[in-house]
This record gives sequence, structure tokens and C-alpha cells, in this order.
Amino acid sequence: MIEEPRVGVFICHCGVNIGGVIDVPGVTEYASKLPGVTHAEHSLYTCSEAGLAAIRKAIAEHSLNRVVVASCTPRTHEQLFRETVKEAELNPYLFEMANIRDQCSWVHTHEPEKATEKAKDLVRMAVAKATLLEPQTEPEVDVKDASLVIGAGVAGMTAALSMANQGFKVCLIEREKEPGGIVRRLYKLYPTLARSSEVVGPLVKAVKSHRNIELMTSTTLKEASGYVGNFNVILTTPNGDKEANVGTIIVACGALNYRPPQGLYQYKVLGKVVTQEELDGILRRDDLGKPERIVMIQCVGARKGEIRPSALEAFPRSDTAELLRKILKARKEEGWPYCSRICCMNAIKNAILVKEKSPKTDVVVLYGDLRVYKEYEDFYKRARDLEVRFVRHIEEIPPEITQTPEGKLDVAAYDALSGLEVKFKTDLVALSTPLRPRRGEVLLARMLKVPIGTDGFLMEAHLKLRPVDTNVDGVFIAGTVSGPKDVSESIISGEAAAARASILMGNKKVRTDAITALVDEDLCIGCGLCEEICPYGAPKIEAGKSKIREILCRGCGSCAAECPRRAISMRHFGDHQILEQVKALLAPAG
Amino acid sequence: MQKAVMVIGGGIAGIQASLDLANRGFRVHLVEKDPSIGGRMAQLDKTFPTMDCSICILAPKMIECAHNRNVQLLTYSEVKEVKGSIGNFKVKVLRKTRYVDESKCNGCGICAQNCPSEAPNEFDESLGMRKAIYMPFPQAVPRVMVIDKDSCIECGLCDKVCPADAIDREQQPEEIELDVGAITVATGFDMFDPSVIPQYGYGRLKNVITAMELERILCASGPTGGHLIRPSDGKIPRNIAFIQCVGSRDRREWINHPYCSSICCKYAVKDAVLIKEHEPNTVVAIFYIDLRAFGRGFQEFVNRAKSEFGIRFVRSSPGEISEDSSTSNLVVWFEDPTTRTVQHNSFDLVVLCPALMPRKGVEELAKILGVELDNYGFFRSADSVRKPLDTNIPGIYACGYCLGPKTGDVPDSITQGSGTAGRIAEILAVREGP
Amino acid sequence: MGESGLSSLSSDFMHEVANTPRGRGVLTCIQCGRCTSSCPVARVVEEHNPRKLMEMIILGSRSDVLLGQLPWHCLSCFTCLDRCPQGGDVGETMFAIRNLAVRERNMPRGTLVQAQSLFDTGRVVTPSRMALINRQRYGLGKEPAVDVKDVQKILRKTCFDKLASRGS
Amino acid sequence: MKYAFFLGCLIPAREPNYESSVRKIAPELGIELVEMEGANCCAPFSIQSVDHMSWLALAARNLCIAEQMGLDIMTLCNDCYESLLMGNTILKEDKEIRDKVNEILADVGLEFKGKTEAKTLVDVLHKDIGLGKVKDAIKRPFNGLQVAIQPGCHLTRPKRIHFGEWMGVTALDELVETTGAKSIAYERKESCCGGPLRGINDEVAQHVAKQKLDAIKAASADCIVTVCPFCYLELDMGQLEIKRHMQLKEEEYDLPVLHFAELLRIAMGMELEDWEIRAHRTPITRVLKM
Repeated sequence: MIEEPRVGVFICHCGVNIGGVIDVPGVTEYASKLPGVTHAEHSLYTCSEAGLAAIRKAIAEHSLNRVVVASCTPRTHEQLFRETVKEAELNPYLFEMANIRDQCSWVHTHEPEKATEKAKDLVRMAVAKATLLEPQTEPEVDVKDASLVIGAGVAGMTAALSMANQGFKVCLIEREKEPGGIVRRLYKLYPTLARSSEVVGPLVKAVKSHRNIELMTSTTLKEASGYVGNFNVILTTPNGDKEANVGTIIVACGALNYRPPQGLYQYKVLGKVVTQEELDGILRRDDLGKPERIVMIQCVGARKGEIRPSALEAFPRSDTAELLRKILKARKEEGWPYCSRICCMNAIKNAILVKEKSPKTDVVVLYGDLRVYKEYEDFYKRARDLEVRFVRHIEEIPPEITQTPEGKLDVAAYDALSGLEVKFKTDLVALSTPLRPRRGEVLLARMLKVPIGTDGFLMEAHLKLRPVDTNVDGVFIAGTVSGPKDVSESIISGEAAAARASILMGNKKVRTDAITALVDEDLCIGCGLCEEICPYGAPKIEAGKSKIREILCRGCGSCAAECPRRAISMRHFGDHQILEQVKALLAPAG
Repeated sequence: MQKAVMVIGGGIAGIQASLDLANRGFRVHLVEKDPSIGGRMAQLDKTFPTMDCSICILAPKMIECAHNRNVQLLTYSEVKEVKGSIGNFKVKVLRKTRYVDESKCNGCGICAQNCPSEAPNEFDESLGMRKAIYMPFPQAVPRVMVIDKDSCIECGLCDKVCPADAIDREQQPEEIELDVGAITVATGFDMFDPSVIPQYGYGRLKNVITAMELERILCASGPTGGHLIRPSDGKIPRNIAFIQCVGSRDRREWINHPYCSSICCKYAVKDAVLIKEHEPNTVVAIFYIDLRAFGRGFQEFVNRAKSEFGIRFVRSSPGEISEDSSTSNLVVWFEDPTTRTVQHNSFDLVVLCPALMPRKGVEELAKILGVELDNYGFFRSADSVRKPLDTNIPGIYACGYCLGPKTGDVPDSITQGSGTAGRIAEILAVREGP
Repeated sequence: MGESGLSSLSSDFMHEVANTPRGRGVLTCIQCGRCTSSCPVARVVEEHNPRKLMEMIILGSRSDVLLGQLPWHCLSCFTCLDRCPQGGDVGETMFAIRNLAVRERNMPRGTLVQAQSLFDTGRVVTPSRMALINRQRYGLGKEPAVDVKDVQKILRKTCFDKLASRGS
Repeated sequence: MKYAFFLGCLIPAREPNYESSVRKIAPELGIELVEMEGANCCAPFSIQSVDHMSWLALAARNLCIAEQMGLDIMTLCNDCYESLLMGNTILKEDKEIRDKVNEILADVGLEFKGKTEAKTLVDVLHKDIGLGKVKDAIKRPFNGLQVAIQPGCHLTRPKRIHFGEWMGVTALDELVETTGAKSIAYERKESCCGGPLRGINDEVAQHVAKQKLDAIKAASADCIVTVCPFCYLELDMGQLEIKRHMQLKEEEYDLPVLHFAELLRIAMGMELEDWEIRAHRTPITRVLKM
């Protein structure tokens, strides 16, 4: 039986974000009169040090046993307020949040009165639920001090080394026979023009010789189960399947170079049309010879068309493979909508290498925008000093490539600045193509429950704030799996992912959210529907009854909704609690 | 004993590095020269592409720093001396005088309400005023007032009204010594002063402002309460121009910022969209040289800015701006890339996007640390490809914009912050095992 | 090499200009257009467009550049020099272009007259007899004489005489 | 102070009134001018457009003459100034070119050693003599005279060899204001007068000059003050030409144009002679009356 509720309500102005639209004092006044409310106050920023101090103070002074904050959104702030409540020796789950900014003041800017009324409704509902809240305990699990790194490119190897140097065991698997990823196949790297082997070589040597790293090449992930701190994975190796048990997983399996379909810009039709990747190979093999001219075309298969997120919302986030299959199919022909970030520098790098090998060769770069960000501007200058010619063409009119009688190529483009057609007779055409997501890794993402974005790359937990985390605890991403990056950027993200993973492993224990499914065994008939529906594999039928493995449960509620006997309820989101909210909405108090 | 590290600079990169190190079990001394941590991100209105309110998503991290048992906040402090080497640096930090007792002040702000003396508010790019005793911004961490002696008139009112008896006029600067195993630098950036390019009229023409000033004007808690108005007459600008590469990509010896600042194109598009959301009837044009919308989601965002919000993109770098003295409207002279002739358009407001440059005083800090700077005054990577976060001194690392425009935006800064945490954990953790 | 909507493109024209004295600036151009929007002539003469001239050089449109009037519209006021963000010396490159144009027999009458006057008298402008008489009247004394022989020795050595004897 | 006096071509031919005023004020301000015997044309932009080496060789020859006199050069013309200053800079910095030029000069028995500086009247008055000394020499200040100065391009550009693109107060502003006159601000004060195209492309030259005159008119100046004979010609004679070629009303432009040396001379209490007043195409008498 719950003790007599003493609810404290704290309403936030969020500067003018809320205060500028909603009559906050009015709402506070209203809240103070609601049944069960002992105390109500408002502050400019409840999330500020002062606002939080006020909550702690009120809990002590008015011996509150429930707390409601009406403010921005739980997405960014629920954790902060729970911590605060906890600091005041109250169970963090005796806290409820009303979203009166994102879902009220921001969307009703032009109707302040109605917005204020809605805010009152939202607060009333939150209070109603709060009175029925029960304390919860967050399950704690041990974290195995070993990590699985998928992909031995520069990002993966960097991450592996960082963790290994910290004393953690690392299992580093690579699909190919040799570690090094796509960088291994490159000739030289911008902007230092160091040979790629100078970068990859030392890393390979280090991972091979490190006592804490087990490098397994020609190996892929077959199966992954378990949860943060305790993942069980099955690896397919040349000598049969191997099992491993790790605490964290870092996905660093890279991306692929987009290959234009046959015929696009005469690719695979006329032999003298190659990709920058292939030109890089030609330069490495020193097969260039002394061509009179090379024309490079930027953004081939990049910044083309656009995937509207709305178009793909139909897909359940969990079915990543299907989503990617659709995306890849759609993109194979017309290319990708995003900017691949590295192609401009790549083209400039190859242009410089060509000029160094064959100074007389005239190099023309057809571009739309040259995105030589950072200090790469100096690299661009270096190319111009070598008399590489940069010509801005009208991207909407793709250059036409035809063969001349004497076996050369004619590239006809429209100069964007003069608006005139320009033709270049050339010996070689190099197409700058973007990095694109790999397909295989997405099956893997599905295994690990990591969602992918509409651009086909794996999704960060938060695009801004958690760039190397995923929304699956214990699984991190590094390198180009989350979008195009150059070598230094991939190395940095490898370090970052390792740092994030090491925190879990270093602390040896981790707490997870208490909001999980709960089975009433008296009602459960063990039909197994929950087992089928659960995207996280939490329920398991044992002895005719459903057992929820809390640590796997993400609290999504699918099982509870599906259960024919209403045997499953959600902690912190019980039917009785939600119905109380609905009642409060329909029956305005006072 | 527990290994300690020092983080210099309390912006988003420094905060991320501190939290990751602290949660990894290291004792972190976070040294910030300003009275509050938060840095540049705290000044921004919204952040692309999620359009989250910048301070709203930053504040929880700032507060986490304050609450984390492993983090010692040394705000309003500066590094004065560094001796020793990797594994054991001896650092002298000067704690400047707030004239307010940190242990007593609870930041209630009654003193500021009563303070009669005002000064320009740095946090608002001096567009608004603050008192001589003040809190840098509402979400400041730590929540402690500070007295700015230059504008204080010594009236003593704050003493009288302070309920916590926290005012301490006798407070002396204090030098503390720290032993740390490693150091990471995250001192961030300053903005180029556009008045160095006279023909754009910044400082001379009232309605020519910088992008950072615009951020404050757009910000709900800014000097105009989030209302988009122009300086000359407080009217809503109906026609706004952004000018890119003001001092960036500039090789003139008296400017010398040849690099691309990497973020201007992106925040300009973001601001343009924000403006349309504030004032749907306002027309926005962006003058650029190359539109550098690289990085995840940016190209798609630019497409939306064009198709959904009708932002006008003009590939041309204007030569000069003149003023119609009767209206204070601005005439921007540029080459129309479609007609290839010189045109002049009138705008109510012009926003300059200045180059980002190293923080004032980094040369001094670099000397103290003994680390190298690059030609432009940013911290030089030991190897720009292989060791991007290392400096030339083992045990000293750098992250965020103080490394130069290696940072494309906030996530890059955060990744680098975590990255340096990784580098440091590598060298320090191994000594005592995991 | 190949043909084009512009008259025939020569891939090495940019090289030629870049390696003519004062012509290096063409390599720094990023086509931002600040020179044109700063140019006092571009405001009154639509066709005059320094940025476009740089672009035509990069494209290799040799004849359009060297046989046209555009290089001769430039005032050499050097506004573009101070404003080019790349320190690109557009105004300087104009001299390289005009030097090359002169060798293509493209030079305005006025310039030719001044050049010939320089060779004949050591001055681009020579005082009329009246002006010389007035000098005495105004008490300005005799005007300092030019050592024409030396001037001509020098100009022969630089082949200026041949350039100045040509003309459009 | 002693200077090698470089007169150039245009002034003796067309603007003796500029020269005469300079010769009047110089001794009063302690400036001693020594003629440069045998000096040739500076090789202005028109000549530089024809051939690079010819320019440098001719500029070098003038510089050598000054070197032999052991004096710095003072010019009265921005074009001469730029030509000698740039030439001097290049020859001093670039050994390869210097050797080439010296090889050419050998035939006329000269060698460039880089021992002289090229200065203009404004440099000399502002830097060497100093505003104080100039002020002291003022006997008849022009109180309240609104002056629009035309500094001319090559007094200020390119920035890397000059003071840079001037905005606001400049050396010339300060010098003008020593005479008690007010140097007013107007749109694009630092811009070109169009003069360089005079005789090469008169139409363009006049359109550029017109922009200048309109801006000055809009700022309601009493008169224009120049330091360059080309600016003077383009803005003085130019007013008549523009009115004629563009069929404008007679009263459209009648802005008096003075050489700065004349303004200073009058302020120093030395009246202009009739021929000097008549030398102006624009009516300057109303300025003299102030």
C-alpha cells in the first residue's frame, strides 16, 4: 500500500521558451490546488543549479514523497531530475515529468491562452500519475573486461590498441585475409602524402604483437546475444565457429567506395573512365605513363536526389536490413544524397600525385563546390601552384563523355561561371565517387539492434551529443560505419569509441533502466507471443511461463500490448497509472 | 593512489574529456579561465540538425561536471606554470579573485538585483548589459556570482543585501599546485574582428553584425528575448544577407587565415532556417564562395533550406557594403553569378560570418606547456594523420577547436574530447591495470 | 587541343600567363568574384569582369582574352589587389595579359602613341612649344632635359622599339 | 631637407601651376629641391602594359640618377610615385631581375645599387617635415572650407607597399586640415578618378570620373583637392568633357578643383597669380574668397 502522497510540482520558464507563451505563475497556482499536491513553485531554469537545489530543498522542507517537473522534455532532462530526486534520498522513480515545452509552448506559440490551459491539463495528468508511482530498483550487472572490435581498419585497430593498452582483452575480427581496411589498398594519403602503408603498417604490427589483442582475420560475426557487460558472440572463422564472451562491442566495419553502374559517364564502357580509387591504384602501380590530360569529375553518385525521412518512416527501426535493402536498391542507379566529405581532397591528392609524376600532364577538375575544409585549403593551393585547373561546372547537366576517332575521350561540360559549353579532349577521366554504407554490416546491425539512418549508415545515439555511442548499451561505433570520414577522423573516432567502452569495462559494473516488463505468472499461459514480438529477445518461456530477462528488456511495451491475457505489465507505466492519467485528462479537477 | 589529469578549457570538448576521464576513474582538474564552464556552445541558440536548444542539451553535462565526485572545477582560473613530464606534471594554477566566497554564495542573485553599476555583457557579445556583480548566464556552473572590479563602484550594497554573507572584498588571488599525469588542452576559438576588412563596414555601419551576435539575438534568453530585431531602429529585418568567408580562406598578410573555418556555411544555413521560423516573411540570402555543407546530414539540410524555406544561395563574395544614411539600410555590392555583372541589393541587416581563430593568449599557454603551435596559432598535431590529438610533448593532448578547424561541429568536438580521454587512459591506466 | 563553345581552348594558356612577369596571380584565383564587385570599371562597363577574365585564362580561352578589349579596360587602380582574399594580384595579372596582348598586336591607339612618344622623346607626354615659352614667363626656368639617347639604348635592348612600332 | 626633384612628364606639359606652387612652398617649409638632370619618364602603367623589363630598366635609370645625387626622390605625381616605388621594391627584393636590369643599364654606364627611396609630396610633408611644421607655416587658414580630397589610387594601394586602403582619416586628410579646411567624408573616397584611361578609353574614364563627381556633389563639398596631376586633369578638365559628351546641363558640375600644393600655398599667405588661376578649367575664385 502506497503511503499518503505528498506531491511537489516544479514548473520551469525555460527562459522565454515556456514563460514567453504560457502563464507559468498561473499554472503553478493551479497546480498547488490539485489533490495530493503539497507544494508548487516555478523557476527561470529548473535544470540550473539553483532550480535543482530548490527541488532538493523542497523535498526536505515539505517532506515530499513524489516530484513532478513540468518543463522541456524527458529525452534530455529526465535523467538529470531523477538524479536530483535521488540526491534528496527519494527513489528516482518517484519522479514524473510533464512536457510543457516541446509538446506545448513550442507548438502553440501563437495561442498563449489555450497553451496555458493545455499546460494545466498536462500538469494535472502528471500529478495524477505521480500519486500512483512506486519505487523501482535498477538492475545492476557485471561487465566483462573484454571487448569485441568488428573490423580491423584504421578505426578498429586504433580502438583495439587503445583498449588493449588499458589492459583490456580485445578480440579484433576482420572479414578479409589482411587487416587494414580500405586504407590498406590506397597509395598515398592527404594531406601529408604519406604512403598509406606508413599509417596502416605500424597499426597492423602493433595489433599483431599486442598480448591483449587476439586478431582474427577472414572472420565474421555470425551471432550475437546477451546484453551490455555480457555479450555472447559466435564468430565464423576459417577453422569453424568460435564463441566469445565480451563486455562491450565496437562496430568499425567501415564503408565501401560507390562504383557507378555500367554506362554512367561511360564507366565500364570506355576503358579510360575510372574511379579515383582506380586512379590511385594506377598511380601506385606507376602505370600512369605521360597522358596529355586527365579530367576529374566530382560528386559522381553523391549529392544526388534526396531521401525524405518521411518516405521511410513506414519501416520499423528494428527491421534495418529491409530498410537498407530498399535504400541500396534505390541508390544504386542515381547515387547518394549526402556529401561524402572526403572526395574533394582525394581528387586534389590524386591531381598532385599526377603532376608530380608527370608535370606536363594537364589536370582539369570539374567541380560544383570544392569542399576542402579545414587547413586542407593549403593543399588546394598547392594543387593550383602546380597548375591544376579547377573548373566549376553546372552539376545539373552531367558532363557528356564521347570517344574520338583517335581513341581519346571528349568531355563536354557546361562552365557554371561563363555558362558556356566547354570541351576537353582527354586521355583519362577519373570519377570522384562517395563512400557508401556496406550491406553486410547491416545484417550485423540488426543482430546488435543498432538502428541505421536514412542514409544507410549506422545511427549515433544522439547526432550531436553521443557521436560514438549507439542506442544499445555497450555497443559503440567508430570510423566510417556512421558516415564518411577521412583517416585522421576515423582514428579519432576509434580512440573515442575505445574511451567510451573502457568506462564501462573499467567500472566493472553497470546499472540499466528499471523500466522493464513484469509477468503475472498466475495469468500467463505461456503462449509465447511475447517471445515472438520482442525485438530484444528478453522474454523466454520456461516451464510454461514467460520469464523476462530484465537486463535485455528495453521497456518498449510491445509484449504487454500483445499479451492476450494481460499478464504482462510495464514497471513505471502500469495500466492503472496510465488510466489514472487519462481519467485526470477527461475529468478536470476543481 | 588515484591518477589525476588536467583539462584546460571548459567548453563542450573539455567537458566531454573531463566526464569521460572522471567516469573512467581519474581525478580531473578542469581549469576554465571564465567564471563559468560552458564555452561557445553555451552562447549558441539552437544546434543543427536536431535544432535542440543548445544550452538546454549542454546544461545537463555542465551540471554533471559539477556533481561528479571525480571532477574538481577550477573556474576563473589560469595555468601559470607546468613542470615535469608524462606521468608526473607539476602544475601551478592561479585562481583569480571573484571577490565572492564560492563556498558561501548560492547564486540567488539578490546582489545583482541591487547593484547600481552596469557593464556590457560579454556573454551576449556586449549587445546587452549586466551588473558589476553578476552571473555570466542563468545556467552558469558553478552557480557563483563574480564581481567585475573594473565596473564596480565599491558602493558596498551587495555586502548589505547578500543573505549568505558571501561578498569578500579582501579576497586575494590564490595559487594552487597540482600533480597530474597528463594534460589535455581544449581552449576553443575566438572570432576574427571583421572591422579589419573596412569595406564590409563592421563597427561603422549599425546594421552589420557578426554571426555570434545573431546567435544571441535569436536566443530566447538573449538580449532581445529571442526577438529578431536590428540594431539601428529595433525593427524586424525583412531582408537579411549572410556573407561567408569574412577573414577565412584569406591569404592577405595582414589577415592570414588561409584555412577554411569549417563551420560557417553550416551555421549560416541553420541560422537562415531559424530566421524563417522566427519571421516567415523575412527573405534570407547567403553569399558564399564554395558551399561547404560536408558532414552527416548537412547536404540534406541545405536541400531543405532551398526547397522548403526558400533560402537564396548566391555564389559570390561581395566587394563592399554601403549604407543608405536615411534608412540605415545596407547596399551589398556583388557580382551576380547568373548575369556575371555587378549588382547591388538592399538589405535591412547583414550578418558577417568571420573566421574562427585561436583564443587570445594561447601563445602564452603554449609556452608554459612547451608545445608547438602551427602557422596560424592553433595547437600542432604531432602527426596530422596518425596522431591528430597528440601534441609534440608526450602526455599533453589537445581537442576541440584549439587544434584548428579540424572540428566540423559539436559532435566532432565531442568525439575529440572522448578521443583525448582515450589517449590519456591508454598511458595512465596501463600502469595500474584496469 | 579540343574545341569548345568558347573559341578554341589551349590547355597551356594558364601556364603561359602564370609564367609571364606579374602573371602568377592567376594561379591563386578561386573565382570568388570580390575583384569584380570591387571594380570601378565593372560598374560602368558590363563586359568588364576581372573574375571572368581569370576564369577564361583558366579555361584556356587564349584568343578571347588576348585579342579582346577587356584587358585594356582596367584602370590599374589596384582595388582588386587589396581586396582579393587570396592575395591574388588580379590587377597585377592584367599587366601580364596586356604584355602578351601587345605581342599579339593588340594595343589601343592611345597606348601606342604614348609608347612611341616615350621612344622618341623619353616622355609619354611632351610639352607644347607654348608650354615651354610659358615656363620662362612664369619663371619656372628651363625644363630639365631628358637624355633621349640613353633611353633609346635601353629600349632597343628590351626590344621596346619593335613593340612600339607595331600596333592595332 | 634635400630631395632629388622628379617632375615627370604631365606636370611640365600641362600643369605648370602645380609645379610653381610646389616651388613656392618648398623653401618656406625647409624643403630643398634639386633637379634630376637627364631623368626620363617614370614609365607609367601605360608603358608597363607594353613591356615589363622596359619599365624596370627605365625606372632603374631614374633611381640610379638619384643614387648618384645621393638623395631620396620626391615626386608630385601618384603614377610616377607608384612606378618608382614598385620598381625600387622589385629591384631591391629580386636579385635575378636586378642582375638582368643592371646588365641593360651597363650600356649607359649605370648600376642600380638600391640606395635611394622614392617619396611623394604627401610622404615628405607628413613624415619628413611633419604636421607641426606645416601648421606653423599657416598664415591665412581656410576656416569652414569643406574639402573633398581625391587621394588617388597609388598614394594608398597596393596595401603591401603602402599604408593600405584608406578609410576615415588619412595623411592627406590631416594635411588638408592643417589649412583650417574640413576634409569631408564621401562615398568611395579612396576610389579611382578614371584618369589612367584618359586617352586610351575616354568614355570609360569619364563614366568612372562621373561616379566620383556625383559622390562628391552628394556630400556638398566646396571644392576638390588633389595631389596627382592625373586626378586633377580628370576631375578638372573632366567636368567640362563629361558635360559635353553626356549632354548635361552647364550647372550640373562646377566643382572647383585645386592641387593640394595650391591650397597649402594660399593658406601660407601666398596669393595665386592670374595665370595660375586661369590655368584651372573650373572656377576657383569662390574658394579663394573664403
